[in-house]
Amino acid sequence: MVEETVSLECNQQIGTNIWLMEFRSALLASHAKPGQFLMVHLGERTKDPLLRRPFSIHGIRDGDKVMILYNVVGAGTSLLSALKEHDTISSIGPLGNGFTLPRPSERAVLVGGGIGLAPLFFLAQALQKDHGHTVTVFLGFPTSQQVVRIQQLKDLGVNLSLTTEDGSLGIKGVVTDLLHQRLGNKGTTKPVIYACGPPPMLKEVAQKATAFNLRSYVSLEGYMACGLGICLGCAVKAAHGEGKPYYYVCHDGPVFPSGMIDWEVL
Amino acid sequence: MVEETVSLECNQQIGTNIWLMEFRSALLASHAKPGQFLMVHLGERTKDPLLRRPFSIHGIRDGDKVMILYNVVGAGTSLLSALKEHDTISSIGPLGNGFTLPRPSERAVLVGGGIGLAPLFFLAQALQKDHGHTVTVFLGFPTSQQVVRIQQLKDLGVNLSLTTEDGSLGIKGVVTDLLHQRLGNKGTTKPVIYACGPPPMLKEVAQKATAFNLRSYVSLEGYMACGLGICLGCAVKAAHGEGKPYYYVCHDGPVFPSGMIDWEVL
Amino acid sequence: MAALPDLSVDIGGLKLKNPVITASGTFGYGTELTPFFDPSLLGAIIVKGLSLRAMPGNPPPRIAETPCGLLNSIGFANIGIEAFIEEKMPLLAKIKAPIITNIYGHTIEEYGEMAKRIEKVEGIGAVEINISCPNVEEGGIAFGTDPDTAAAVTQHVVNNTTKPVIVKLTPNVTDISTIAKAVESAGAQAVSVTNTFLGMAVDIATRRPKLANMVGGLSGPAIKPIALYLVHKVVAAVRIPVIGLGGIMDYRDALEFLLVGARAIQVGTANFINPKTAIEIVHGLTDFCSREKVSNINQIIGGLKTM
Amino acid sequence: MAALPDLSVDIGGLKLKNPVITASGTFGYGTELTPFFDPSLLGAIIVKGLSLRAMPGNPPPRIAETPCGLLNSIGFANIGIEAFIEEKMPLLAKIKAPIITNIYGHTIEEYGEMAKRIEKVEGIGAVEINISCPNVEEGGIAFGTDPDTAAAVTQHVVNNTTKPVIVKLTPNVTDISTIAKAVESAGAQAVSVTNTFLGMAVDIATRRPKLANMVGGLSGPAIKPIALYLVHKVVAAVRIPVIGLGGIMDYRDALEFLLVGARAIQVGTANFINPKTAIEIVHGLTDFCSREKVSNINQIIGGLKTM
Ligand SMILES: Cc1cc2nc3c(=O)[nH]c(=O)nc-3n(C[C@H](O)[C@H](O)[C@H](O)COP(=O)(O)OP(=O)(O)OC[C@H]3O[C@@H](n4cnc5c(N)ncnc54)[C@H](O)[C@@H]3O)c2cc1C
Ligand SMILES: Cc1cc2nc3c(=O)[nH]c(=O)nc-3n(C[C@H](O)[C@H](O)[C@H](O)COP(=O)(O)OP(=O)(O)OC[C@H]3O[C@@H](n4cnc5c(N)ncnc54)[C@H](O)[C@@H]3O)c2cc1C
Ligand SMILES: Cc1cc2nc3c(=O)[nH]c(=O)nc-3n(C[C@H](O)[C@H](O)[C@H](O)COP(=O)(O)O)c2cc1C
Ligand SMILES: Cc1cc2nc3c(=O)[nH]c(=O)nc-3n(C[C@H](O)[C@H](O)[C@H](O)COP(=O)(O)O)c2cc1C
Ligand code: FES
Ligand code: FES
Repeated sequence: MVEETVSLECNQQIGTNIWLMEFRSALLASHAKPGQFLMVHLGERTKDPLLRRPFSIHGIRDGDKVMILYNVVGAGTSLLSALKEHDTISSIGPLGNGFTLPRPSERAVLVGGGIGLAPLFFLAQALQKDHGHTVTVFLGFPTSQQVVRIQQLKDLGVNLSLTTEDGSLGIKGVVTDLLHQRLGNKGTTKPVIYACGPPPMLKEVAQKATAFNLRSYVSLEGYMACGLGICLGCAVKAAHGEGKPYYYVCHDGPVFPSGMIDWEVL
Repeated sequence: MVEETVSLECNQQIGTNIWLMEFRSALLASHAKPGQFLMVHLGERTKDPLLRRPFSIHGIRDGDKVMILYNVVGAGTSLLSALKEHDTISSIGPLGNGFTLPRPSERAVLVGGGIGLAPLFFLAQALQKDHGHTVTVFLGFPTSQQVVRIQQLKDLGVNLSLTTEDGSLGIKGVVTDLLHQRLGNKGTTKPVIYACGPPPMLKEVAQKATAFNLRSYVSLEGYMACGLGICLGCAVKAAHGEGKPYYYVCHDGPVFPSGMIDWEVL
Repeated sequence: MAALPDLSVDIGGLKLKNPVITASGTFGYGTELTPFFDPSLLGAIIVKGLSLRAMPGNPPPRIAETPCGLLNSIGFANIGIEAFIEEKMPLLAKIKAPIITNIYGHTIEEYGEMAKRIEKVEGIGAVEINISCPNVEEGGIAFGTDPDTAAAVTQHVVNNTTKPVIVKLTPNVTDISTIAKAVESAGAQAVSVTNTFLGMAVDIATRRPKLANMVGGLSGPAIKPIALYLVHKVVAAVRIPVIGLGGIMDYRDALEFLLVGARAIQVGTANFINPKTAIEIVHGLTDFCSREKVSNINQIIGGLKTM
Repeated sequence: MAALPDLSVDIGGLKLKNPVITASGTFGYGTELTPFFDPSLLGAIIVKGLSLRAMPGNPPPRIAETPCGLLNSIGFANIGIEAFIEEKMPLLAKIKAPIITNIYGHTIEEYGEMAKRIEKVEGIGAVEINISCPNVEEGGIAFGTDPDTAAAVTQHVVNNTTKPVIVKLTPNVTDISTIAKAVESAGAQAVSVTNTFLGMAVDIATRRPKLANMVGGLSGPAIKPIALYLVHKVVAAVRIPVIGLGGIMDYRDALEFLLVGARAIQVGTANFINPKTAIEIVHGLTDFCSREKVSNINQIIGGLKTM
């Protein structure tokens, strides 16, 4: 975990409200694990918005280029999107625990909803390149304009299926439909599930995992003030019997085995 | 007085902490008078700094390009300096009263300290181009790195003399030395004085004007929240006998006949 | 086309076509911003605070910026109630929105005196009593921190006018509910929450306060969360309408105040930054209601879900 | 080379090598930020507020951002004083800066009980009493708004420890001077000014409060001008040292508090945004003093020019 001031190599809009940012960091490129995140400062010139913003590491490119894939949803991400090449930002990372990789014998199914694709790309990179796993990726988006990074995913050699809610691309429906179908296929071996997306989607993934008795890891979001384990802001309710009332997303997560979380209140 | 969203044509550093900004506005170019100012918004993406910032109109170029010359001194001007070509800002103007031009028979002496040069350039433009006056410009700067816009002033055909406090360019000293010398020259006709710069400089100009019984106009600064005459923030103490305790820089100024101001408390 | 949502609200008998009011001291004497929009389109206009006699205001610097905030120590610079009635009212009377005068007295009697003079003036829809101005030596905030004094001032004004009386509360108290209840009992038809917070700033280069008056009143987005909490608290304490203000910059901020129960809102500091703020909030609320299928703004007011 | 300026200050008998302290609840249990700098270089470290027994804290969302501010309703989540002493103190004892425990009790007796337990623990330099936490149902802020109760809590803690006792005041009162004087008389060796301001925020999309707890405490740059004013006011009211805090982001902010008379300052929310803030303030103050030829920081403290 270090604080680095990095200079942007690129910061481009690649979909409706979706941007891709890239900067060089030898340290992150060599030390970061898929699922870990960064706390990004929005610039020295203003105190509003005040807090850093958490972003997953989207992937590593060309050896030492770190990518962030982000949705412009509010003031902070809007400020980020205004940054140009050569502008500098301060980033703290890598933070959090990252995904537990599957055992060599296991298959991995990655399930992403919308911008939940962000950390899964990095995971797919790691699984394909370093470990040679068979990787299946299911992605769901509201509409085709938000479907991004597909070619790059395909280039990794994963099995990719898509849904859009309006049917403008891929299968019409939501991404958990794909998961349901896949798990229904009697013949195939039990996969490990890795999911990131909106809470209702994660909840459904967690239920499926329980129903099918699968290991599943979910990457959660939470309102974070620090990302460093010192503010205790990012609480999520732990499942009954975990021995503690809350987990902290930045410190205990952001990736959790889905059984650790109390999905009733999420 | 209108609110316009303008797109920057250029925003460049031209000296130590000194920047020149340019944007097109047919309205300002045709309606603004020298000495008038704009209230510039620092961008929609942040609320800090909160207030607009006042800047004199530095001049008009190529028909409809409006120039602002500014010193980067704090958070607001630092944000401005980060804007790039094609970025947009909101400006309200033209505001304030502007300089009262000399009668055709009168000579004008413009006295500028540091960034006080900003409104004087526009005044020189107007005096030379539209009225064919004989214009003398005295400028003082701390050091040569802050001496900017000299060639452009010369191109207007004014008589220009310079001081720097460290003697690195022009005459070593302060700009009021030049004024003192000029006023000492018995032969020449009495000029009208136009001054902009730090308060101590303006105070000295005002004293000289009184001593030599000259008309003199000073452009004042003041802390402004609105620039529109509604906050009553920008008070300056009126001279005794003015019939009111305070003038308001945005509404009654920013240009004042120097006799209207109580220089004791400025 | 669907009918436009009904934004009208009732503040202690005063009918407003929409809940957007300009705050005292931030909209001049009411007509300065007409180059930007027609003030007749607003719910109401509260003019610069007035005192019995003209006041010069404090020496400069009178304002200082703080993070997302503005400190001011204008010191109640104003032309006095008589000059206002004679010089400003004729123009203001043409505006088709109620004009509300904000009055400030050095003594309880002065408040009553001013209420009397206003009583006869046509076009003035209500009186807002400022018992919370931090920028003057006597009176002002002192009246606003003690429930008994606040009630006495209110009562005195109520006795001297038939117009609705709105009391503007100070946030600089331990329990704003007590003060709100006291002025309600004394006959106030509404309360405005909140005036500015006492604050200061120091210039480290000169080692002097940034305001000549040392202390000033803090306004702007910085105070919004505190103001919102105070409005929430007062709404729970009184039955009269609460007008919410403090840091409102756009219709979203306005909605936050309406949701916690403010019957109307005031726009202050935002007028300085974007002179069209008030009218943009009117439009923003209209669009929001249309989008969310809210036919009447009263369905939003107090609509905070808490379970 | 000129000698380094002397930044050391004395807080009620506790010697600090510099006036920079980390604020409770914003620096974890003291060692979390060691990857960024060595906490031994700070004046002192105040750890996360502790209660007699572990507390789970409030349900999420616990934080919400506001303009230049942070609302939190952590709800005093902590491991309890015993676990702190056993699990955290061994590591903390290695830090070469005084550790100050921040304690919070549901009853006056609990405060005394905690003071007693801390009394025997080596490495704890002082006790800061939190009578101003807005995020819990019982006790907390209620203790801090009434001078008599504040004094009673203080007295009880003072009677149960020989360590310096610092009382952390709440800003949510009409007259903070009265409270400050009351705890001074009750034996407090210093006061910290200020804890957070009560505030709230509403999500207009869901029409719900942004905090599950509805109300939270506001911190960060937004509150700086109010905090500075309160420090100024308390400095004038008491003789014991005042520790200033509220929105300090850099050494310039710290200087503002020192100039109005704070003997030391605390860094809170800023730790989240730049974890090196505290150490950068130490360096900034050192450089400032060198530049301005100030040999001892005490020449700055209270050095505001007001004429
Ligand atoms: C560990 C982690 C990793 C993340 N990775 C990514 C990523 O790779 N790409 C990406 O686009 N986003 C990611 N996010 C979410 C991202 O941090 C927020 O979208 C961003 O902070 C919003 O900032 P803003 O100022 O633009 O929006 P705001 O104005 O702060 O908020 C806009 C809207 O988003 C909601 N929101 C904001 N922050 C959060 C949050 N932390 N959790 C839930 N809802 C929130 C708000 O309630 C509001 O409705 C991640 C969050 C976490 C905690
Ligand atoms: C009518 C008018 C015309 C102006 N024209 C120009 C111009 O053409 N070019 C230019 O560079 N500047 C001009 N100024 C000054 C300019 O507005 C300020 O420098 C700017 O607002 C500073 O903003 P900031 O956020 O960068 O600095 P801040 O962080 O706000 O302040 C930095 C320093 O500048 C001082 N300062 C800031 N604003 C003012 C002010 N209004 N009066 C006096 N001191 C101030 C502060 O006390 C502080 O010491 C003008 C001011 C006025 C009132
Ligand atoms: C420059 C200025 C002048 C003000 N003058 C008055 C006044 O005369 N009377 C009054 O009751 N409030 C006055 N106020 C307070 C505002 O009406 C309002 O209560 C406060 O600014 C909070 O709202 P805001 O954050 O939207 O500005 C003034 C505020 C400012 C910034
Ligand atoms: C997330 C968070 C947790 C806090 N926890 C405590 C606490 O346990 N005890 C306490 O006395 N103050 C607590 N505070 C208040 C801070 O110590 C400090 O008084 C306040 O944040 C103002 O300072 P700042 O603006 O520098 O943050 C907390 C503040 C925050 C933001
Ligand atoms: S974000 Fe601060 S503890 Fe997790
Ligand atoms: S700046 Fe507001 S009245 Fe002049």
